[in-house]
Amino acid sequence: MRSNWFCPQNPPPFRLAWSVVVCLTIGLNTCGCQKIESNRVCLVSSLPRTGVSRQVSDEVVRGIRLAIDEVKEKAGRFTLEYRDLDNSAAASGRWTSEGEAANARMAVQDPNVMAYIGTLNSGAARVSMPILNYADLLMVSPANTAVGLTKPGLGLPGEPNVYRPSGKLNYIRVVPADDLQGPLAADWAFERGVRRVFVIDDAGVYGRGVASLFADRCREQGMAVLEHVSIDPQAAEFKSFVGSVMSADPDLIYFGGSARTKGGQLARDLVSAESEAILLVSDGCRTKAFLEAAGAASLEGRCFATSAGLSPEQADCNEKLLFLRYRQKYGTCPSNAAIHGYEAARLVIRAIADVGVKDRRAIVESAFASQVDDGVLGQWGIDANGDTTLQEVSVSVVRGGEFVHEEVMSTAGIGKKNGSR
Amino acid sequence: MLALAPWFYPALAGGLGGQMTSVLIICIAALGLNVMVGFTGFLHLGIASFFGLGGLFLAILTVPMNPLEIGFLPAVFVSVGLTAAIGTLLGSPTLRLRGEYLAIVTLGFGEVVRVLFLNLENVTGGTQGLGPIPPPGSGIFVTGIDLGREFVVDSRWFYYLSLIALFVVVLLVRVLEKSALGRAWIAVREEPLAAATIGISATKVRLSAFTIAAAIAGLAGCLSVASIGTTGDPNAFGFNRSVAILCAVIIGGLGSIPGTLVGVTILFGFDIVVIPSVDSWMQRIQGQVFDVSLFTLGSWRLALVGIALIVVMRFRPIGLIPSRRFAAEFQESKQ
Amino acid sequence: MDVASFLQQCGIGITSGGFLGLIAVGYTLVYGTVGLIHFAHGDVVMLGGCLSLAILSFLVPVPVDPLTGCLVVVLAAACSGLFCGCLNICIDQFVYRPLRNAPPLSPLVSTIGVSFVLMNVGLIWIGPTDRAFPEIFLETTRSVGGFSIAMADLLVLVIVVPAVLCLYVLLRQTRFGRSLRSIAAITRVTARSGEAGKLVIATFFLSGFLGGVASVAAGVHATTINYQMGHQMGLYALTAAVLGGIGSVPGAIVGGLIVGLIRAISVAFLGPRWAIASVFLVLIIFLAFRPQGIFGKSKTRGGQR
Amino acid sequence: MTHRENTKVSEGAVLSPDIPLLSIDRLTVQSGGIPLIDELELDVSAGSSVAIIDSGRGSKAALLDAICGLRSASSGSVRLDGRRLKQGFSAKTFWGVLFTGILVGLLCAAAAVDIDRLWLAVVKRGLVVDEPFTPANFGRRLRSYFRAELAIDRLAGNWRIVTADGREVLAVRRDLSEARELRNQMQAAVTARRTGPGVVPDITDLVGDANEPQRELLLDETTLDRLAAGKRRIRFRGWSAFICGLFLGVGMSLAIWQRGRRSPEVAARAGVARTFRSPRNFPAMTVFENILVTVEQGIYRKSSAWWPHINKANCIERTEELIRSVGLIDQSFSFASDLTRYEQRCLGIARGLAMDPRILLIDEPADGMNTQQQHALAGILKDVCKGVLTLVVTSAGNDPVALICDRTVHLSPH
Repeated sequence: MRSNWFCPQNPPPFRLAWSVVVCLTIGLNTCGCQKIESNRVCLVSSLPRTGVSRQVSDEVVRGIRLAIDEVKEKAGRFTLEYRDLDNSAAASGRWTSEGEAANARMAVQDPNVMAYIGTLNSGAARVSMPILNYADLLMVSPANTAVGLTKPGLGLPGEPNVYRPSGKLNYIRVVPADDLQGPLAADWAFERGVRRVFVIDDAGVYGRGVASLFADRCREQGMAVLEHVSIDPQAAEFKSFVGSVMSADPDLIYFGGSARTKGGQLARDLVSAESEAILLVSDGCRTKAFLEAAGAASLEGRCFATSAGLSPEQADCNEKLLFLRYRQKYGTCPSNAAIHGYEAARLVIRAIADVGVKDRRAIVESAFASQVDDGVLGQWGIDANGDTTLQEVSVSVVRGGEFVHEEVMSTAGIGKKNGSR
Repeated sequence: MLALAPWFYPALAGGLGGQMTSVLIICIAALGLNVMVGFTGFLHLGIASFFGLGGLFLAILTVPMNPLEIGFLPAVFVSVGLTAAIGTLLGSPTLRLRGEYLAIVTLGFGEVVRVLFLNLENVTGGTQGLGPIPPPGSGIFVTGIDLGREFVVDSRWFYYLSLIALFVVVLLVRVLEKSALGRAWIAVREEPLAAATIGISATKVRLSAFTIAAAIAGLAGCLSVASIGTTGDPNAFGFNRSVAILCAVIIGGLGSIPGTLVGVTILFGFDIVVIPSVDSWMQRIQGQVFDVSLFTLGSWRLALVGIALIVVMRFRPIGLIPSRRFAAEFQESKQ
Repeated sequence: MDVASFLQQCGIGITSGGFLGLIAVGYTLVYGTVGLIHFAHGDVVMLGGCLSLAILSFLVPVPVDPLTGCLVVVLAAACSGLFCGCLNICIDQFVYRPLRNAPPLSPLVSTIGVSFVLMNVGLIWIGPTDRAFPEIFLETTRSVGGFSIAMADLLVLVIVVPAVLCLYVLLRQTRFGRSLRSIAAITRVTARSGEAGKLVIATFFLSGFLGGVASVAAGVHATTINYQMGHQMGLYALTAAVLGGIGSVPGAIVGGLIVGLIRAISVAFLGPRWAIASVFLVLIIFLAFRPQGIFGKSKTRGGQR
Repeated sequence: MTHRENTKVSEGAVLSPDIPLLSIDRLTVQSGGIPLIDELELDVSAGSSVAIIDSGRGSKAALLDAICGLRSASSGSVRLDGRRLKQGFSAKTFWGVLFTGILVGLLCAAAAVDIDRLWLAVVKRGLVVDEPFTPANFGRRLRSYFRAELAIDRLAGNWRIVTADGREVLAVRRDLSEARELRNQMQAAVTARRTGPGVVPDITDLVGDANEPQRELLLDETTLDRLAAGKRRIRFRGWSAFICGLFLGVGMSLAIWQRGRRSPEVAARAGVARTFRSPRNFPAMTVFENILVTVEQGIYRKSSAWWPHINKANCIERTEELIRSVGLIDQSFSFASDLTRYEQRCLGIARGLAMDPRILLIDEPADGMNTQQQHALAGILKDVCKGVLTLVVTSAGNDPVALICDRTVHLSPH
């Protein structure tokens, strides 16, 4: 009696609360194809499907669907089922680690899932790699470029083994890592006679990585790196910051980052401050969104972008099968994102078809062994770390409101320069 | 019954379990916020920053990138303690402020913490976050199976862990509410003047609530970070998260524990669990259609959540399961 | 950093502070009358920006000479001002009015809900990425003396200064303004009771209108807008309102200028990434010394709640 | 201003000649320039009871507010036992202020020396060149950071020679030993430059010639000077930031303390209890809780312990006793908001008593009561407080409650 003098509320609502939780549990257990089906194979992709990255991830998904479409949803004796998972949340329009981890666990626990295509952001990959690795599930990334994910001794201490708790490898990426793009961009700038560079990045994994690699290569080349600054990707505009850039008076301004992290805004402010310096951006900015935000007209002929592999515009749109199909399906040329998605999906489908049994380990191995000859990006394979053997970087310039292919750089150059020092 | 549910539904072992886990974890954080907003009646817009701080400390203490790799449990205790300490330090100068001003200060603190997360890259890992965090059971082998592997691969383990933590926190909060301290909180909320004239120092009382809220949120942060395996993108600890948790608490019913649980379950269950599963379901029925730009709930998430908030507040302004105290107070204020 | 560039930073700070102040006035007016922190205000402003983007890119596809530019922009400002005002009124009538005598925190949740909805509308309207404001002037900068003034900043002044003057006249000279100030001075109970309903509507319209005007200024200043812009500027403006003492209109303007200055200077000295943090740190320290803001009235009777 | 006083000798009245319990000295309270109370003089001796009678509303409440610290007087003073109801600058305050100051100072210093870079230099770099994380190494790296010595860092296979804070990259080498050697040379050069004239090592191989500047790094004079100045700069930054932070923190905490000095809590701790005319009970608490919370606070107030132990049973005893004494035993578990006006007032008085204060200020107990309720209240006050504790009652006229007091004071602004 006395006990409830102190608190005049009564417990029943508790049962209500718990029962709500339970109802959710029961109501939602139906999702995810749980029963093992002998001739069906699930293929999941985990990309940010809402918010700022929507455009890019849409293109990746188009590529994947195209690849599946090509083989009429058949991989060997299996029928393919593709599930396009979202790893972003409503509140913040960007990828969330919760979403990524949940997707990875879903894939791991579903016996039909044989491959996991993702992720778009290297940060997200850091979340799902250990989970998938424990379960030996093949993970193919169409967009991760952070060096540490695969290459031993290049990233943070302990990378990449911290992502491989089981000791085996299961992660493949079809896009070259930053340690290709950054240095090659520097070489390109050097050959153009640039001597004073101002390096800017978006404080992200990708941007920071590629920018510092670019800066280091510049120093090796003997160019003067005036400053290396990180911008705040949340800021609305960079007027005052651009002022300090101008006062340094560089020949070339390098931006490591993407259109999602205010690359366009930065370019716009730089131009409106009437800087004569040429602008060189990494492949994250090689998108329509970037041009829209920056105002393509103002960048005409003075903004260059590097991108891994051969650039799509180089091969004109009717040459390759992919371009044909993509054209007739979506009316535009596929962007790099779409192409990488397509390649990733093709790699996976082949691996599954070759193995022919639902054995995750075997599929991983055959994927590692695979060798692509008729790739859209040229000929390439997978090396021991799970990296693509692709070694070209193509530089393109803004002309007529879009990126036009300029030239191809290749690591042969790096080898030569190293020899000379 | 709830505890047994996962065994019956193997789907919980997969993504769904992970999503449910994060809902439970947010329930914990929301209970912490409820101590501040519900009991002492002060608007607190920065709870997510404490959530993040707890997780960050855990990560710093455990990840293999850092030299000091102490075990999971001690790390949890240390980081909860640190979070509480930071809460006290922030609270002591600011808690004399009036309602709106305090709200803005907490908001500002949240933003400052987020910016620190983003900018102190060497400490926090910047946007990429710190990780992977070794799971609780790593290295412990029970009958040949590595517990760590189980924790990582099968989300049911963390589901249980957070369920237990939730029960503990619920009990703690109930005990506090019935204690002398709890009565002091409610006195300050209901009649600040009278509370002051009977010698309750509003600042001290609020400070205690603030600290406890910080500690609980820190615990939630630890669990979330551990279950995800990395601290992830610091922007997840920003204003949006704080506000979402606050909304959950308010639509649940201020000052009532079951209300908070229901609020979080509805709001975050909707956002984290329902929408993704509905989307994947819609994809499966539209599997043949190859056009990617088909209608997904995902692109309308924000609007749906917003409308849900508006509607609930329109028809249940005092929340879904208000505490009897709060209802009575509302009656009082009406006449 | 030499004097010229420092002055330039101050100029940028003042221009950005100008429209931050206008938005802050929106917060402060609504708070003064119905005692509500109108979290959706920033997103209303964002929608106004979307509208003005549409208008401008329709009217000036190619850069024009300064005079026409100014006229067009003022026109756009007026349009989006009206739009935001009406939007604000609708929000108030349909969402907030039913909650006039609900417990204090419930309307707050509705404002957050509204802001989510508006943000999503913006997302559908202009898409997830940044959208560029059209170039309005042929010459982007004009160098006066040592340092160059961006035409955009001049344009911002062209928009903001008259708005502030009109606001001053409105609040000082008209009956509406006097009754508004009286309400802000007395408790808000009068505003809740039906007889002041008209006043509340007028307030919401005014705050919305100022927001819309400010949105154009913001767009011209930042030269791009995106659907999360509202959230960002909302935070700054709310800070400005609180710094100036929430409920006082001149306080909001002054607070806006201060916030803008802090922001620009911290960007110049500490780098762009520390802008938000430094603004909020200054706020926290300032409130420790003067808890009621610059122009805020301190409550005599034990000031809780 | 005149006070018409008529003291009537009533039985049991304690007329104490020594210093009065409550003494009000030339108290003036204004609201918006209008004086509510003007130069009021009033002494209340311990155990006596005073009725303050005034027809107007504001001034009585203002007086009580001024006494219990809800409203600050524009001039004059209120003393309890000759002590002002103000928080003094105790040792506790001092240590608190100092602690805050040092804390803020440390934060500022951390920001100034860039805690992030410090972490990089002390923790991360050790792992890069994988040396064990021992206290010795830790200390060494810490020192070298504050000496602004050059360090070796790695990025994607390149070994880079960087300044201690890693901001400036001086050279990039492909293998570690080469980098180490180069770093040592450069460090030697920098130290030599710092320590000024003395043995200057041959640094010509560091200063590449201008004709072929591309490959070899340039460590020209200005760079050398900058690096040499590094130590002084970082120390200066750290200390100056610490000092500024110290002052800032002390200033902040002093300002806050100053604001909190004259607050109702202080008065309450000193033993001044007060009831309100609109009885400010805790509406959503039961009568029982209303009194219980007050009782507990009373105990907290009295005990000097940091975390005083509360004997629950005693609290409940006392609470029930109080409830009985004001005759609310039947309503003890109903919410305060459900009580009638009379009962609420009783509850208010009971709460006042529950603090067992030294002096109890009751604001217009008779207001809005019919006569027998007034008599009932008078009765309660009489047998509960009379002679036991000091009582100040305000009222609008000579109602029964006012009549039980030893003397009445009319404050009438003319």
